[in-house]
Amino acid sequence: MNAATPLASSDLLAIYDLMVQSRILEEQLIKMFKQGHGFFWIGGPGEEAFNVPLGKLIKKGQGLDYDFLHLHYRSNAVLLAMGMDPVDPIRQMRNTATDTHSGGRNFCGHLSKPEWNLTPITSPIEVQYVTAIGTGIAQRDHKTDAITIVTGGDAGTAEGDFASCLVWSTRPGQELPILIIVTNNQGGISTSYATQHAERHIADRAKAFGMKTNVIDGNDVMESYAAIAEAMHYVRTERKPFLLEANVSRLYGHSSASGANFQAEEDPIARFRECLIQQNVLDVTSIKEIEEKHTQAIHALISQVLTERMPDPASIFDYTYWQQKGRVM
Amino acid sequence: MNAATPLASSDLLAIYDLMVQSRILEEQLIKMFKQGHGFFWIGGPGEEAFNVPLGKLIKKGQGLDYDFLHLHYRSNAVLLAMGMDPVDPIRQMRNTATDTHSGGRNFCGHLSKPEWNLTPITSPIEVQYVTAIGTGIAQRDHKTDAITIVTGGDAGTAEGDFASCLVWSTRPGQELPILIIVTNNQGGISTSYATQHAERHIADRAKAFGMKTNVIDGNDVMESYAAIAEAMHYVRTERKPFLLEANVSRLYGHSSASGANFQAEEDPIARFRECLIQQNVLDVTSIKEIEEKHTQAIHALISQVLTERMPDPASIFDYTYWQQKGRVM
Amino acid sequence: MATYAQAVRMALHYAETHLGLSHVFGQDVGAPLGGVFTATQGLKTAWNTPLDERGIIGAAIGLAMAGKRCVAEIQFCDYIFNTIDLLKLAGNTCWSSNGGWCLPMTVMTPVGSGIRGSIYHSHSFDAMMTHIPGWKIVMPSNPKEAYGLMLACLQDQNPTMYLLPKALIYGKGDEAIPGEPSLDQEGSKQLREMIDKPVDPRLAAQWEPNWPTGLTDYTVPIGQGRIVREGADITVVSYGRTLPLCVKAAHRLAEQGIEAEVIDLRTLWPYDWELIATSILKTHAVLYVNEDTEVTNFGEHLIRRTVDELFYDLLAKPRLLAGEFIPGIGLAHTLEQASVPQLETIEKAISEVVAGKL
Amino acid sequence: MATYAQAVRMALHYAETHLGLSHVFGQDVGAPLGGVFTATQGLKTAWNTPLDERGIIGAAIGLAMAGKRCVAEIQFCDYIFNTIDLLKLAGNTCWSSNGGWCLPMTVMTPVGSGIRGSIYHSHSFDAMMTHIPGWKIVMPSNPKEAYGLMLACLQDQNPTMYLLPKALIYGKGDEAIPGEPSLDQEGSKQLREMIDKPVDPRLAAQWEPNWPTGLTDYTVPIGQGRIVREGADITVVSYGRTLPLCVKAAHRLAEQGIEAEVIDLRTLWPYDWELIATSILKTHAVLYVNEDTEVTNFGEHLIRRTVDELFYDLLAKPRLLAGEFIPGIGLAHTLEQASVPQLETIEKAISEVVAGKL
Ligand SMILES: Cc1ncc(C[n+]2csc(CCOP(=O)(O)OP(=O)(O)O)c2C)c(N)n1
Ligand SMILES: Cc1ncc(C[n+]2csc(CCOP(=O)(O)OP(=O)(O)O)c2C)c(N)n1
Ligand SMILES: [Mg+2]
Ligand SMILES: [Mg+2]
Repeated sequence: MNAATPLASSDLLAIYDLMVQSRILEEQLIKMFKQGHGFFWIGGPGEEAFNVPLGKLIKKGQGLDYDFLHLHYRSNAVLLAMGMDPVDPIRQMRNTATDTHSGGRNFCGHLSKPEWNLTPITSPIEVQYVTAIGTGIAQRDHKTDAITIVTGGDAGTAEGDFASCLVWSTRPGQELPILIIVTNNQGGISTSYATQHAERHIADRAKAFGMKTNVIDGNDVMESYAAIAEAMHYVRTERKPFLLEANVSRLYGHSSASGANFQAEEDPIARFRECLIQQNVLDVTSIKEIEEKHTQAIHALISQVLTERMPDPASIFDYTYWQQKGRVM
Repeated sequence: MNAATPLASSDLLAIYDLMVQSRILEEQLIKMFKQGHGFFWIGGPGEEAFNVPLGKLIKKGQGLDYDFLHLHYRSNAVLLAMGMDPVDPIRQMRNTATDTHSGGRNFCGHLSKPEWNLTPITSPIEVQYVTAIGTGIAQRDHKTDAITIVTGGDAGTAEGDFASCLVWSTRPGQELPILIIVTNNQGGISTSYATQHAERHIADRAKAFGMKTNVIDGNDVMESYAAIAEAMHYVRTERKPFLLEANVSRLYGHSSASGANFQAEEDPIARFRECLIQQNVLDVTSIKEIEEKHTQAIHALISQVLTERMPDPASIFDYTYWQQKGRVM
Repeated sequence: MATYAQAVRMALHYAETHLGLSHVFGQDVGAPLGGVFTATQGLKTAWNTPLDERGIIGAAIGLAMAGKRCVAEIQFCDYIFNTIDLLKLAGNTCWSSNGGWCLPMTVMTPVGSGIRGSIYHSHSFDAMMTHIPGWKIVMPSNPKEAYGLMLACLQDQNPTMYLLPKALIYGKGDEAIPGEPSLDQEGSKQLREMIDKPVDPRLAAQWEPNWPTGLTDYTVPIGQGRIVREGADITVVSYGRTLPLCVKAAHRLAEQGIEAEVIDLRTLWPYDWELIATSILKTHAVLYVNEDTEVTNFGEHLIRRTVDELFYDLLAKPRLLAGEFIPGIGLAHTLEQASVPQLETIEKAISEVVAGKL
Repeated sequence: MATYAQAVRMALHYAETHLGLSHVFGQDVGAPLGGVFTATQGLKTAWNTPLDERGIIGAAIGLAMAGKRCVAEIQFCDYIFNTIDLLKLAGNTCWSSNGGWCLPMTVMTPVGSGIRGSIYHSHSFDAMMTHIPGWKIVMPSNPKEAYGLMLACLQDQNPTMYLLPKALIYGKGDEAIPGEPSLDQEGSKQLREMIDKPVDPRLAAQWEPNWPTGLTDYTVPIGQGRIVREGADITVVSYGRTLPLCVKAAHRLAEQGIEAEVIDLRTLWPYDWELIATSILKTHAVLYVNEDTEVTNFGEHLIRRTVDELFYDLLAKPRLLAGEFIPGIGLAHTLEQASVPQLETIEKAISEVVAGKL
């Protein structure tokens, strides 16, 4: 798949399949939380129409010749689209020792995968916008079409780090190949965008720096796919930053802290499903099959993870330093 | 004097007089540094054409009905125009116990005067842009035409605090009466603006927030005076923020750390002098007289200050807390 | 019987109606949420800020400069660390201006472990905060004193830091806040109905708090600790989440004949050295307990002071029990338990110090 | 005979030509200035950043993630305090990812008093920094070790903090850096001509450094302290600006028959406890000296460790001499002198501890 050619039916189906897998996974993670199999849930249901195409378009691998990812905590779908095993978020939810992303240390949604240049997703809002500067510099200096991708929410753009990323990525003659993404769900935890932000579009803030920008309907798969592909193409070839703002839904509220109950916002999966039905790519039977396939698979994974061991208390000291185990002093 | 009426000859002369006083004071402060009568010099020679009009237009006093000032370290001329005794910066330069702004504790140029709502000028770049939010909020809530005025340099706008000020002062329905000023001298200590900033005008960054802006030649007294008056009028009456960017000179380099030697940049005093000569407001005799008057006065003040006492070592503990003296624990 | 969160809320209500508190602000502090721990629900001066901690602290400084009383909340202390320069600035403004400016402002932030908050909702802040001159720092460990110390902060002329141990936030105390409905179950229910915002969004939208009318200016003076339990064998000094654990451990050890005197420091700075010293002169042994990481920890300052002033009065080496020196508190139950002092480790440490007495 | 600034510069040059150092950056670090203390003049990998400390630390973290070796400078440690969250992040990244990521990056920043830097150019950073897990922290006190410790940092796989005592920066040592021109006056002059950028702007514009060709990989291992002066009466542990003062005080006291053993800690974390403990077991008395403010100070950690492990070996109470607990260092000479340890106060403290020995 690339930007120029329209998506084939099989591509559309693959995207749909991933969106459904991701949604079912998130809903099951919420259920795990509600059943007491985990302490906290945060994730991305409502962002699938944007996140799956993003994952599909990432140049995946390790090192400077692959895209560097500085994502935020609603990115499970991005990683699933890249091929992550759905057992990973389940393990993180259950904080088992088998969690390969954080060893049971971090909240679910806080993934880390060096093999794919996925830098650790971390809770403090917006610090990813300054760490992205560094991988951006390294990739500016390296002959490659790989880029740095950073994502964050709308409310977090009020942190100075977002501004730092705009300043540093546009230094004259030293522009950085960074795709800056803002997923705008119109608010922070409980605070609505409209009460705190005078910017009509967050993306407008980049214009003063001469940065290319786009604002899209992130609930629309086709629009998202095309816009991401276009923005990536620009960054990959021009080696300059691009700010892409995507309006998205937040279907289960902020996190388990706010209840994680379903909210009546536009559902990008329902919308895409309608569209695929109309295009005769999907029918009622296959819809059911896809859902059942993923539900069963995820149920099986949860059952498995529930039997896995918890981290060893003595392990708290491990990896304070590189390759170090045990107490330091 | 106000925005609408053109400046009378006497006003122009008063401004010129203050500009010269300020320049002579700064040059004498530099001399004090070079003679070992102080440890560090930083100040505003080159910014007089902007700073004196600014000082003249400030609504001076204490409390919410007067302008709150969050200035940076090149603001001696602003304060002189407000009526500050020139002995104050001299005492701060010499770090005597008699320094009413910091008791010999802070660098010259780091003034503080509660009676005029001058909040302490402090070294860390750009923190004034976030403290200004607070006085702005207080003045938004208060029925007054008084405003908050914050100034900073061009390089410092790369700090996130500058962006914070843009975000907070434009919250919909909660706009703050802040006059945001950037004095652009095209660089930081040694780093030129052009190498670090893609913004054609720093002021453009405010546009995304719907803020009114203006970019002016801060070396031109008339233009500065009119632009400040206009911006202030807007903020005072509309109770909304305004970003004013003034291009200014830096005539003695960054500070004593970079030598404090004269640099060949446009001299706003020379320019204004020419203009006043052409308008027959000034002649060669009065030019000399003004210079001599101030030179003598400042020499006398320096001689006086050199006899004043140094702070008592035991005073280091005083005022860690409000009205507290002596060691705390 | 008020919870800690309710106590803070009532103190803020009292202050906004009687003490000139004019702004309570932070992320999600105003309607609809009233704070992630509900501590600011229903307050008429509470409002939501942009997601920008530096703006929040900056605004607090500016409001104080303008003579306005405020409480600025940082949602979790885990997110305060990009504002340390501003906290230092607030702490040095009076001093830098040689007494010209004072900054009566209060910053409130939840600290510590105990809610399975993982790496970024479990931090402590007492070590770094006590290293910043110019502040007064409190950390109440029960609802009544949470009320009284908030009022103390709001009447001080200096920057005050109000650390709120999140593990205790929905817990109740056993002493009544003057003016709250009765201390029993019924009183708790009544208070909940009066001042807790309903969870149901439809009810919440209409809701108005019904504040208890008898609230008073009950104040716990800054700088005074409190002996929570008397004992002759060892002095145990703590605050926040670990304080009730120390008390519990003391009760358990009493069964074994060890009588621990437990001091709730309540104010971390300026702290009540007289109370500590008097107690140590009686017990000749001391254990300091807190949950911040153990290197360059405030408890180490207290040990230094102890050694400096009471070296020859000690019959056992003074000890600190604190959090392990690791970069975070892991999410898994096993990890959190192993990372910071728990009832068992406190009990063990007390016994060990007592056993080591000469 | 290299100055400290020249030593840093030569180490960075060696690293950019031999150890893969690819980015040296910060405010005014590149041409034309080469750093406010000239420590980065003439380096081919040095460049200027925007005036944004958070961007600087963020960039260093990202470069390390991308496998690039860098040195990021914060112009004065006084301006690092808005990045503490990022320093914590750098320190927890390996741990949070359960060993998945490592961050080999070096942050360099001038610290301390001694240049009449007033409130914002005199800060110390050892207290707060040692409270942040996951870092290694060094603070060399002479040019040779400034060179050797920089090379150690640049070969470590972890975040390293290089604290540079600004009072010493134009000072010379008495041991040669392998490869520098001879140790005498002539050598100094030669080195200056080779690697100091001319002050005259016309000459500076054309200038190219002429690096000594014999520079080596001389490395001071992280974690090793050094006995700078032997003595049997007391152990004095210090680092940075106060270290040479401790040595001087020891020499002066020797005339009065007091023999102090002076240890340069060199690495603050992980520190050389074995060296300290061995010395204390010999002297039975210890004074820790640093100039950070004295509450929740790293020296208090060292005292705690001493009390924990060597309580019964001490013949005098262990003591800390540090900066006064005030919000800043005042500009006036009188104020700076009174705020942080000076030769006289160090000498006095050593005598007092020794006098207090049982
Ligand atoms: C620095 C920081 N401050 C506060 C928080 C607490 N917090 C977690 S998510 C959140 C809201 C984020 O909103 P937004 O940036 O729009 O992202 P969204 O969650 O809506 O995707 C807040 C305030 C945090 N994690 N980090
Ligand atoms: C936070 C911070 N970082 C670095 C410095 C050191 N410093 C002092 S002035 C300066 C340059 C400021 O440039 P600009 O903002 O353009 O103001 P100007 O001095 O040109 O008026 C720097 C880097 C500082 N004072 N504060
Ligand atoms: Mg959002
Ligand atoms: Mg400038």
